[in-house]
Amino acid sequence: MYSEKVMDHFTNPRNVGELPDADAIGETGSFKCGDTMKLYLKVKDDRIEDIKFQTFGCGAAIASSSMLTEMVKGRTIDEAARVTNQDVADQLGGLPPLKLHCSNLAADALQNAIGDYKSRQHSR
Amino acid sequence: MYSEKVMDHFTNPRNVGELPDADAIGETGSFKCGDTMKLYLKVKDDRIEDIKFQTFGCGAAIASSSMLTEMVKGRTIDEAARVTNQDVADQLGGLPPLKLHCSNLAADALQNAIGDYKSRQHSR
Amino acid sequence: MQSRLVYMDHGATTPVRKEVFDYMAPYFQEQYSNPSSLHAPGREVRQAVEEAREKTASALGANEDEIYFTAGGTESNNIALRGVAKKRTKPGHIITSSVEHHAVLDVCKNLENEGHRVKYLPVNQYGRVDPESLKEAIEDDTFMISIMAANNEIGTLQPVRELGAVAREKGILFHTDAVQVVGQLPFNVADLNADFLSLSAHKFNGPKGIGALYMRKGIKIDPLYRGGSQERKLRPGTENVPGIIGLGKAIELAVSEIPEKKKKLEHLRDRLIKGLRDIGEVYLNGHPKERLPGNVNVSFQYIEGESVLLSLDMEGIAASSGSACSSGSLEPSHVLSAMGLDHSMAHGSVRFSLGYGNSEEDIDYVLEKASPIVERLRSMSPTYHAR
Amino acid sequence: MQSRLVYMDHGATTPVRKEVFDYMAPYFQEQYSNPSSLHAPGREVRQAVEEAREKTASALGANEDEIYFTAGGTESNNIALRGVAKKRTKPGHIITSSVEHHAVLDVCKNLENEGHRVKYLPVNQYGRVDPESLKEAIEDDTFMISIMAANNEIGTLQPVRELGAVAREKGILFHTDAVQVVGQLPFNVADLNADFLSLSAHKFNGPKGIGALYMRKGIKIDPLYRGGSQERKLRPGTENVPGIIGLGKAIELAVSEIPEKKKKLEHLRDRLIKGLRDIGEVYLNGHPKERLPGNVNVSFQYIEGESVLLSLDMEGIAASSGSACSSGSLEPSHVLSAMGLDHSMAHGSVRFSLGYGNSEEDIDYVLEKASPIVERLRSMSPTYHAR
Ligand SMILES: Cc1ncc(COP(=O)(O)O)c(C=O)c1O
Ligand SMILES: Cc1ncc(COP(=O)(O)O)c(C=O)c1O
Repeated sequence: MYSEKVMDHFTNPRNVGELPDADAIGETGSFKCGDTMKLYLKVKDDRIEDIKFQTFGCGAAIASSSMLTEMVKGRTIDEAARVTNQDVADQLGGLPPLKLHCSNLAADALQNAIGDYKSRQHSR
Repeated sequence: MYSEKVMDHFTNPRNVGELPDADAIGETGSFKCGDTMKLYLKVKDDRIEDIKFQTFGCGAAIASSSMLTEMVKGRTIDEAARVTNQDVADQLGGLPPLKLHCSNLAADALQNAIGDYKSRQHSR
Repeated sequence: MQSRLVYMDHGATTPVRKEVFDYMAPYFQEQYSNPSSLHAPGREVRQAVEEAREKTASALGANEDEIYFTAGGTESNNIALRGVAKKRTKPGHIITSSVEHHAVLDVCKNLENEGHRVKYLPVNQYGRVDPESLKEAIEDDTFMISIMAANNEIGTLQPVRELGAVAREKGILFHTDAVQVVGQLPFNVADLNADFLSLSAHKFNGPKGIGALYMRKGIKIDPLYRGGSQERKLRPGTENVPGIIGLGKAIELAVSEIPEKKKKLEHLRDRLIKGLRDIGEVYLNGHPKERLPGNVNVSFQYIEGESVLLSLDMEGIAASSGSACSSGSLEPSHVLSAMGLDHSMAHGSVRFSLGYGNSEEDIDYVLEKASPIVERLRSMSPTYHAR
Repeated sequence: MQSRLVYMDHGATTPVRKEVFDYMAPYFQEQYSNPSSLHAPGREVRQAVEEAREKTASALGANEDEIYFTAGGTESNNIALRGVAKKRTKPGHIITSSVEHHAVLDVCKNLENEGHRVKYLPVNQYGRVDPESLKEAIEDDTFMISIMAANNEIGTLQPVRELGAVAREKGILFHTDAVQVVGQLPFNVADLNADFLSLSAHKFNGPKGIGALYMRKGIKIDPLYRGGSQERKLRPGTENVPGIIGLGKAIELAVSEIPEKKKKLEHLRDRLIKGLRDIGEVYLNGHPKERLPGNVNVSFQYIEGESVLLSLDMEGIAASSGSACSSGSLEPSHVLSAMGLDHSMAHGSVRFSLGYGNSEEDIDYVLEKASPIVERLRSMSPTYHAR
C-alpha cells in the first residue's frame, strides 16, 4: 500500500519531538479524519535551524510530517513557505489516492508555524 | 432421479409393440409435454388377454406405459377401468413430482382403449 | 455399472483444469487473508486478485478497471440489465432476442412488469438474429440492447459485431451474454462494440460460482447490492479470492489455447454430427457453420430427448437435452420453438457439448452406442410406426 | 522480514480448515458435473449439494427447505431485506440498528431513497440495542426488523432472542445478520424467533464466496436475480458446488466444536484484554461479557489505529482497525460513533479477532510487541504530551 520511502519515514521518523524554546509553533488538525499535528521551529537569520514535530495520525500522516521536516530544515522561511502538500507527497514517492489528504496536514502545520513566526516578529 | 423400478421398466419395457388384430385401441397425447401413447387390447370374455403399447415420451412415460400393461394384463375390463394414474405411479415406487403428469398418459390411454372396446361392443 | 464415462455436457459446465486448480489451491489454506485487510498477508492477496483482473482484462482486450468480478454469468447478466434500468428515471424500451438464456430473458420479463417495454427479436431457422430486424426494432427510448454471443443450446453464433455496430451507431448501450463464447473463440470487446459483456468461469475449465462483468469505462449503473466497497461497489461482499484467482488462470489458459482447441473440437464436432446423421432421420439444430466449436445439437425424429439421454446415461455418456421433460419445465425449449421446430422435433433434441478432454475414441464410443439406442426407442414409438 | 506471522484478523476472514478443503477438493476436477444435469454424474453432485444443505439446516435447527445458498453474507442480507421490500405494493417502515454492517445499513439507506422509512435504533455505550426501544419504534406499517446477532467490530452480542420475540409478538418479519456468530456460539433459529438469518462460510473456516440465507417456511419474497430455477429461483445461477460442499462441512465441524472452541477463545481473549489494558490508558470497546469469544477491540488513547496496525504488521501481527484512515472512508467507525466514543478514541481503535489457530504463545507475542509500539507512537503524539 505504502511506498518504501513512506514506510521508512514512518518507522524511523526524522525530527520527532518538541523544542521547548521554539521561535514558532504551528498546529493543525484534520476535521475529516481526526489527525492532528504540532510543529516546532527554531529560526535563526530567517533560516529554519531546527524543527521538530508531533503527530497523531495514520502512517501517511506521520511519514508526511517526518518528510516535511527533512525538506525544510536549513531552508529560509521564504523557501519553506513555498513547500506544498503535493511536494511532500511527491518526495515520499507518492501516496495512495485515499491518503493524499493525510499529507496536507504537514504543509498546513508548516504554514501555521510560519504565520506564528511572522506575527511574533511583528509584535517584537 | 428415478427409482430402480422405473429404470427397470424403462430399460426392459414389458409388452411393447402392436396387436394387428386388436379388439380395442386407445390413444392419448399430453398437450403439456408432447408425449403420446398408443395402447392395443386383445379382449376375451371381458378379460384383457393381451396388451401392447407404443410410447413417444420420456423415461417416466415409457416406464408408466410398461407398468400399466403389466398391471392390467389378465384383468377384466371392469377391474382395469378402476386403475388410476396414482396406482401406476405407486406401483413404480413413486415418480419425481415434476414427472407425475407423465404417468397420466398410461391410465388415460387405457380409459380410451376401454371406451373404444365398449363402443365396438355396442356397434356390433 | 458401466466402465466408461464420456462427458459431453461441457455446455452445462466443465471440469476445473489441473493447472487452474493447482494455481488457486493455496488461496484456501495459506493465502487466505481478506484482500481488503491492510496487513502484509492481506496486501499479498490483493495483489493476486488484481493480477487475475489483469489477466481477465487482457483476455478480452479490456482495461483492468473495466472488469468486475461477480458470482457467475447469471449475476453478470442481472447486474448489467437491471443496473442500467435502475439508473433511469423513467421506463423505456429494451431489445433482446427470443433465444437468450433465462438469465437475460427472465430479467427482461421482470423489467416488463416494472413498466419497461421489451422487444424479443425473432430468429431464423438457424437461431440467428438479423441485424436489419434490430435496426427496425429501435425506438426513441430504446436504452439497452442485449444479444448473446452464442446460444447455449444450439451453439449458433450471433452476428454480435454487426449487432454491436448498430447499437453503437445509435448510441444505445449494448450488452452481450458471452458465457458460451469466452475461451472458445477469439474476440475482443472493442471489435464487438460491447458496453457490457458477461462471462462465467465454469464454462472454460475454471471454478463454479465466479464470473465477471465487463463494463466499458465511463458507464455508470446502479449496483443491485449494497454493502462494502469491493469491486468498486458494483458487487460488494468479501471477494471469492480462490475463485477469482482460478478465473484469471483459466481465462489466460483457455484464450491462449483457442486456435488449437477450436481446430480439435470442430473436427470432433463434425465427425459426431456426420455419424449421428447417418443413423437416419436425425437433424442438426442450429447453424451448420456459424456455431460453437464444441456444440452438437440434433433432433432424433420420432423419439423424445429424455429417453435418449437416459439411455446414453446408462452407457456412461453424459449429454443434455432441451426437451420439456428433462428441464423441469413442461414447455419444449424456447430456443427450438423460436426457430420454428414443431413440438415433436423440439422434444427429440439432444445436445452433445464437447470440451477440452474429449477424444476421437469418445466420438467412436458415442456413435457406437447411439445407433442401437435410437433404434430401440423408435421401435417403441407410435409416431415411428405411423410415419 | 519477520519470522513469525500471528493472524488475529478472523473477524475479517478465516483460513479454510484442512478437513474442509479436503472434503471440497474433489468437486473441482472429479465430481464437476452440473447438479442440474440429469445424467448419473450430475445426480451424484446434486446429492452432495443436498447433503450440504441438510448439514447447514441441522446446524441452525432449521429444515432443509429453509436453506438457500448464496454467494456470501452481503448477498444474503440484500436478498432478505430487498426481497421483502420488493414484495410489497407500497412503501413502509423498517427498523434496524445504527451499528449494523454496511451490507444491512446501506441496503436500508437505498430503500429509503425508494420511499421506505427506516428507523436506526440507537445503542448504549456497549453497542447494545434495548428491546424496549425496539418496541417503541414499531409503527403501524413496520414490515421488517433487522438486527445483527453480533457486531463485527466490537463483538457485542445483541439480545436477539428478546428482539426476535418482540417482532414475533407483533407479527413483523425478523431478520438477523448472524455472519459473526454462526460457528462461534450455539443457537437455533426457533429460539431466536428469526424469519431470516444470514451467514457466510469464510467466517467459520469455510471458503470465501459462499453463504446461506435461512428463510422460514411459508414466507414468500421477490427474488432479486432472475434466471434458472436453482435455489428454488431465489438465487438462480449454476451452483457454486465446491463452495456449497465446503460450507456444509465447515458449519458441521464448527458447530460441533463450539463448546471447546468457545472456552479456549474466551480464555485467550480475556488474557489479551488484560495484557493490553496493563499498558495503561487502553480501553475495551464493546460489552465486557456479552461479546464474541474471539473479539478484542481496544482504543489506545492518544494514538491512531492505523499507525498501530502498521507497526503490528511490521512485527508479523495481522489485526484490523475501525479507524477512518484504514477503512478507506474518512469517517471514523459508525459503530464506535454510535456508542458515543469521541473522535480521537474512535480513531485509536484496533480489533484483534482470535480464531481456531491462535495459541497462548500468540497472545504472549502480541503483548510483548504491543507495549513498545504504543510507547513509541505515544512519544510522537501531541495529545499525549498535552494530557
Ligand atoms: C448463455 C448463458 N448465459 C448465462 C448462463 C448462466 O451462467 P451461470 O450458471 O454461471 O450463472 C449460462 C449457463 O448456465 C449460459 O449458457
Ligand atoms: C456482520 C457482517 N455482516 C455481513 C458481512 C458480509 O459478509 P461477506 O463479506 O461474506 O459478504 C460481514 C463480513 O464481512 C459481517 O461481519
